[in-house]
Amino acid sequence: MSTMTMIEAIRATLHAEMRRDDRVTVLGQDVGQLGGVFRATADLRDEFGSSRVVDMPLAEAVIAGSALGLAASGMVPVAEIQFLGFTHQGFHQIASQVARYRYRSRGRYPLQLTIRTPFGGGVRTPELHSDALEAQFVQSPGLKVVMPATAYDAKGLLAEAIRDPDPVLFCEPLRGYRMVKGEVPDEDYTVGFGRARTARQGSDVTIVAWSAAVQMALGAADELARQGIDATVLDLRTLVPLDVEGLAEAVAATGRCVVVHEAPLSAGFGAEVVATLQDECFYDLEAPVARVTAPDTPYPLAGIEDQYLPSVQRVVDATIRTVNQV
Amino acid sequence: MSTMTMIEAIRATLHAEMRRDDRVTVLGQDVGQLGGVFRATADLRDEFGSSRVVDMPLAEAVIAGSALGLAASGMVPVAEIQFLGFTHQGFHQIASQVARYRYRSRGRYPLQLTIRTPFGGGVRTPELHSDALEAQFVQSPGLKVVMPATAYDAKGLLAEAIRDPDPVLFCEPLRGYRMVKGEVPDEDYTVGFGRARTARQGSDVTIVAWSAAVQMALGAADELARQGIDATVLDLRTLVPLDVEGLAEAVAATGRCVVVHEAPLSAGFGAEVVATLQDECFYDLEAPVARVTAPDTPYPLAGIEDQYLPSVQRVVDATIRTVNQV
Amino acid sequence: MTSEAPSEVPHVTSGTPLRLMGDDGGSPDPQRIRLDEDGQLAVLRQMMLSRAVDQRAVSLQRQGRFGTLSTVTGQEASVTASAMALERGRDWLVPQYRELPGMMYHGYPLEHFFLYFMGNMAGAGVPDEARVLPIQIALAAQIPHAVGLAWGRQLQGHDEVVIVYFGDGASSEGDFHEACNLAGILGAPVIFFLQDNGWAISTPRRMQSAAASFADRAPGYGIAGAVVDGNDALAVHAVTAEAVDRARAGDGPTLIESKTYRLGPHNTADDPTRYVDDAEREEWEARDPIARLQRHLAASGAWDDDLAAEVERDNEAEIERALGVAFETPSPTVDQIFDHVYAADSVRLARQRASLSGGDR
Amino acid sequence: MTSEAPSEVPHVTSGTPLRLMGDDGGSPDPQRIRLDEDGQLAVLRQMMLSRAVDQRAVSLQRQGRFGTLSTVTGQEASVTASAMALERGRDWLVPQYRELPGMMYHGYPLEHFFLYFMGNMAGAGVPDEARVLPIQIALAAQIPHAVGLAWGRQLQGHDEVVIVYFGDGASSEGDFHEACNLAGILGAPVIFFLQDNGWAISTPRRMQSAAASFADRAPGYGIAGAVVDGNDALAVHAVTAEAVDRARAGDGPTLIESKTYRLGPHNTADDPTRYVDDAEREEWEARDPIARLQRHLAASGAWDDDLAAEVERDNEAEIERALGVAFETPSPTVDQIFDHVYAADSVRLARQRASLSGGDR
Ligand SMILES: Cc1ncc(C[n+]2csc(CCOP(=O)(O)OP(=O)(O)O)c2C)c(N)n1
Ligand SMILES: Cc1ncc(C[n+]2csc(CCOP(=O)(O)OP(=O)(O)O)c2C)c(N)n1
Ligand SMILES: [Mg+2]
Ligand SMILES: [Mg+2]
Repeated sequence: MSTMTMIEAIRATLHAEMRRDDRVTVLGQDVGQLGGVFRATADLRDEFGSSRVVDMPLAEAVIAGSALGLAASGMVPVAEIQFLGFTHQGFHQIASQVARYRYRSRGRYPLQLTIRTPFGGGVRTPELHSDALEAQFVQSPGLKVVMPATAYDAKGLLAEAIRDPDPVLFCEPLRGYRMVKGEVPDEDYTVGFGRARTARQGSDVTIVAWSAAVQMALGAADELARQGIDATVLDLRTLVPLDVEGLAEAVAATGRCVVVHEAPLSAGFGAEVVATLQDECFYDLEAPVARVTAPDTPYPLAGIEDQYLPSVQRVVDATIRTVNQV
Repeated sequence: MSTMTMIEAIRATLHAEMRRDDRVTVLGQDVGQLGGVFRATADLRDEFGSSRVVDMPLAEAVIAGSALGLAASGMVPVAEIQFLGFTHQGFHQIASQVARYRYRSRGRYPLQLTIRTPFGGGVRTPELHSDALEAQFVQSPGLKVVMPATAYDAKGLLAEAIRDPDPVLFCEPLRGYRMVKGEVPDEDYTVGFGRARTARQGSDVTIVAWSAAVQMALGAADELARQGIDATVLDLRTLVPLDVEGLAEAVAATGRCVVVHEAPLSAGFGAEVVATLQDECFYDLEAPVARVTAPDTPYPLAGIEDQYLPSVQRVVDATIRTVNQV
Repeated sequence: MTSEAPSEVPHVTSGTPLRLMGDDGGSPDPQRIRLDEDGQLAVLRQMMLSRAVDQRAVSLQRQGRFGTLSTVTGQEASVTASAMALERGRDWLVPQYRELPGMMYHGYPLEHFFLYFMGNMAGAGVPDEARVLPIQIALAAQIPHAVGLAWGRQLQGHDEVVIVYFGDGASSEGDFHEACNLAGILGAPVIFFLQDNGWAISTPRRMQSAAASFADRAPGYGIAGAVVDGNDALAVHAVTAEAVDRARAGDGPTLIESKTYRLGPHNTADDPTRYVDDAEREEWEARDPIARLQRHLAASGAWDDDLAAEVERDNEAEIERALGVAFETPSPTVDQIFDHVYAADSVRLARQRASLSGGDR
Repeated sequence: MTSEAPSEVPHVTSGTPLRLMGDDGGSPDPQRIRLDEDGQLAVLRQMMLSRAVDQRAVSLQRQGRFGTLSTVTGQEASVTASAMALERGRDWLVPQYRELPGMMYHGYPLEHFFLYFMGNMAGAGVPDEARVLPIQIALAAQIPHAVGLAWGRQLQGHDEVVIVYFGDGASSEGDFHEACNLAGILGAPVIFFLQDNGWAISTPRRMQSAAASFADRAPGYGIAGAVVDGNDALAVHAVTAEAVDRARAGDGPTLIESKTYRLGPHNTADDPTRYVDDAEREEWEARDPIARLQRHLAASGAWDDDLAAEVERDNEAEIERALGVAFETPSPTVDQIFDHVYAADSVRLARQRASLSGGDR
């Protein structure tokens, strides 16, 4: 057991998976010599050589598209797209090609393939580096969408992603890279997909979140506790597959729910959470599920991002309103 | 007043808008000499010449990206992407660039720009031609997303889109091109964005739909009427901007709602409809809002598409369940 | 492997298209021919099978039994002779959608083609022993796949070559550029086989690019380039075989521009009379690649009417067999929608499958 | 205009980079120089201003007053002399993010640059009179925009030229290819100015492409190509001016490869000691483009220490002025989040604006 930041957990997992399976190949911009702009892939090249840790040209579509070909060839690619915002440059390869290749080949070419990509706000990145675009990938069946919030899960979910026979989009919260720390077992383990995690158990209301928003939800829960409101915090961990049952149970238990995400409101994954709850536990809901999200605007420059993003205070306020609703 | 199919209405509108404003320029694959693979742009080149009706090379990103530049130069481009599925090839230009250019330039470069694109199932197209991807664009603030269902609206909304100072993604239902017919005034008119249309007024339940699904909803309403259930059919017409108030009123009036779309369930725009309703008229809802959608799989080959897509029968069944729920 | 760009690249001429069949039956450069008479006959048979399949498929499409499809007619030499320059069972073929005879040569069953165009996903499957990727509908998207495949097989120590097909139209997509550039950096054993058939639906070649030749793009990626008369089966085969040698020897990728012509409509939904003029079509009809190879073989007595009749009978039999299999294959059921989306259904997907299967429409 | 691909394209040499400043102060080809002494001094002043801005911005970044930013250091000749070959107020500049002196020359205010890097959207705005598009963060995405802009201005009957900047890294993106190819077809008046500064963050030029020269890509689009010593202000200016002439005359686009070097880190968050070796950096430091132009002008007596001191004072004053404006500009308020998303707020957006503005957090 060691205490690690998320980025350390990710780095350790990449090392471990490359040792475990020599088909695992890391590719992406600046992943080799530099070890990644956030050093997620540091020292990999020294250990595994430049044919397994490959600096790619600046071209996202061929990073994703050649990863597809590598997987079809029998390798296990772990591609990095430097920021989730730049998956758009390779969107057709990820959403139309990678997601459907098993399907389109009737199982002949399953893709054991992971695309890692950092995202999310709050760390003063330039334009297009912070966007939370996860919902766009949920509308791409065939892909799994994984959003770890803790160092423990970053390791367990990344190991699972690399070993999973299906393609996985693995989104890493920039804000969590160095700020989120936790206990991480040294031994091998995986965290299965499709199982939400109860990050905090409460009885009055359920706050649903994923990725960096989980920390925010926990912060809000602490503040709410001081005000006498006892909140469950449910970390979805994977959006696809969605833990439909775990979600419904956690919300049915309290009858009230707030969902938090960094993406804009309209058609964000929060909408799916509400729609699912409404379908699964309509009669348990004592108040409308509140959504605390960014507004329907592009991500602004850093000088105003704190007002743009959901905050602990906004989660607290929305939760109090939800709890007080009769 | 003439009776027109949707494709005729679209063609007539393109002619009219090009006559009205000589900045309007049509560009896309096969739009010139051929007049479009569905003949939406037929005869435009003869009338307006090859510098205003431009056959583009086979490259979606530069179709969208050069349309951005054309708009910045003072032209009014109307670009065609041959099928919505191929917007993925230019997704970065549409979702990250076109959508944000006004914002990123603080209003210096607003984009009076329309991207027309057909989509949707039921007409036996090859793979990747039928996908309903509208929800992916709703998570791109700055863009408007318009989904006409009738010939009248196709004309009025397309004229509005071309004249609107903001970029518009204008999605045309393949199934409606020749099957949907209606009265279309010969004179100039526009249909404003953000106002849902009551396609049928009923009292028991509200069926919400857009694009080709509106016809399906109307078919279901006819059948339901025979079974003694009186349904409102609400056609959203534009997903961005969303007629939040019109939607809430139409559903509050009946207390029950079914939403229908061709896209897969998870994170489809139906989720946003449910979430919005849940927020706007929670206490009016007497039963959970049902979603009738495609399943969470890629669009299959044509031999099985009728089972894949929502159908009149599935809408009828879901509506009956919703109405009977106590 | 990726750390050094190859220093010397063998630049194949990108000027006049290579021809190896003279109009008179002789060859301007007989030394370069890599197919003996049997090999030439094998290519011809495969080309003729392709033409026969096209004719049958179009008629079945007209009867409403097949969906929209694109024929190979006019491009048989380009597709077939190139695919047959690779080793079946060893090398790999990555198609766009107009390469049936090449796919078949490498083991994709004709009945799958029929099933695919009947809208049955069973046709999308590729048998395990066939080294063929699925038909590609999104133009140019397959080119990066081919580079990854070639790279991955090489990383695993195999000396296999990958050929990837695409059109003049597809070459305008960003994927083409990104893939060629990566292949150049990696020195991957891949052949970019660009079929310039004159048209991308209604868009003529001259409106697709101002480049004098598509092969002129090769130096911009540090890879070899070649231009070939795509209706000359022997030249297509030779140029491709040379590219295979180069790739196998570790000398990296080649971009081959095959100048050919689409003799029919773009697909069965298209009406080329709207954009092609008769003179152009007739000019190319006179260069029909099948008739041309037949003339070449007939000149040396290797081809005659009897043989033609025999080949036609064989082809008919093969088509009947495959159609039989296709028509006997059960229509798709709801499970086809759900199978192979993931290795296993999620809770939600299992519910959706049950719901759609259970008549709970 | 789009119906015929240009038949003859003036292929500028893509071999050895053009140099017009000899090491001794003379010129290997004085006839080709297009800047008189005043012009050269104007370029030098702008280059020196850029360097001074870089130094100040980096120190403000270290103090936490600016966000992450990329300097122009080492590339001043490449950016400045090319931008100044276009006519201010008539022609257009489309930047990536490393072209401050060029943007400033064409009217983008220095205070906007400061505001942008303070995270204030006010800095993203471009004054109406400046013919400059916004800074681009998504690499290569601006290249299609530039083609559309050039095309659109031409359609409207203006004879204006557009220059678009991008890096060796960005040239690997599909957008580069699609844009160059379209420009070739249209014969659009656009100059593709590729700055090969040796690196894309940590990725060296040789791992970006196996092409011997990026300008070798021009024939593949039927456009003109040129290679220039990017640290030679006179050569950069001349090559660009020739491309402007060509574009203005209706002879279409040019791809210019400017060979220069990024002397600092990629941006203020980068640590190049992880990947650049000292020898390489020192070699390029010796070719510093500012010192080089100063030596050239000093040789003819047009530059001396007094003038240098004066220019430095002027630059300091300009920086102080712009910083003053930037620091006095109010911090962004919530309205900045909502303004300019659309021409007018939707019902939903108006509610969100009210909610965020109203302290209803
Ligand atoms: C990315 C993408 N854009 C558009 C289309 C629609 N489309 C299908 S075939 C075709 C023309 C293809 O031309 P070419 O690449 O030359 O191949 P050919 O059909 O001539 O063999 C087009 C535009 C598509 N399938 N994929
Ligand atoms: C589409 C896209 N992918 C990745 C990045 C991240 N990124 C920012 S700068 C950079 C390197 C750019 O290199 P180059 O184009 O040579 O320009 P330079 O910085 O050298 O001027 C990368 C990879 C980005 N901004 N945009
Ligand atoms: Mg073609
Ligand atoms: Mg660079």
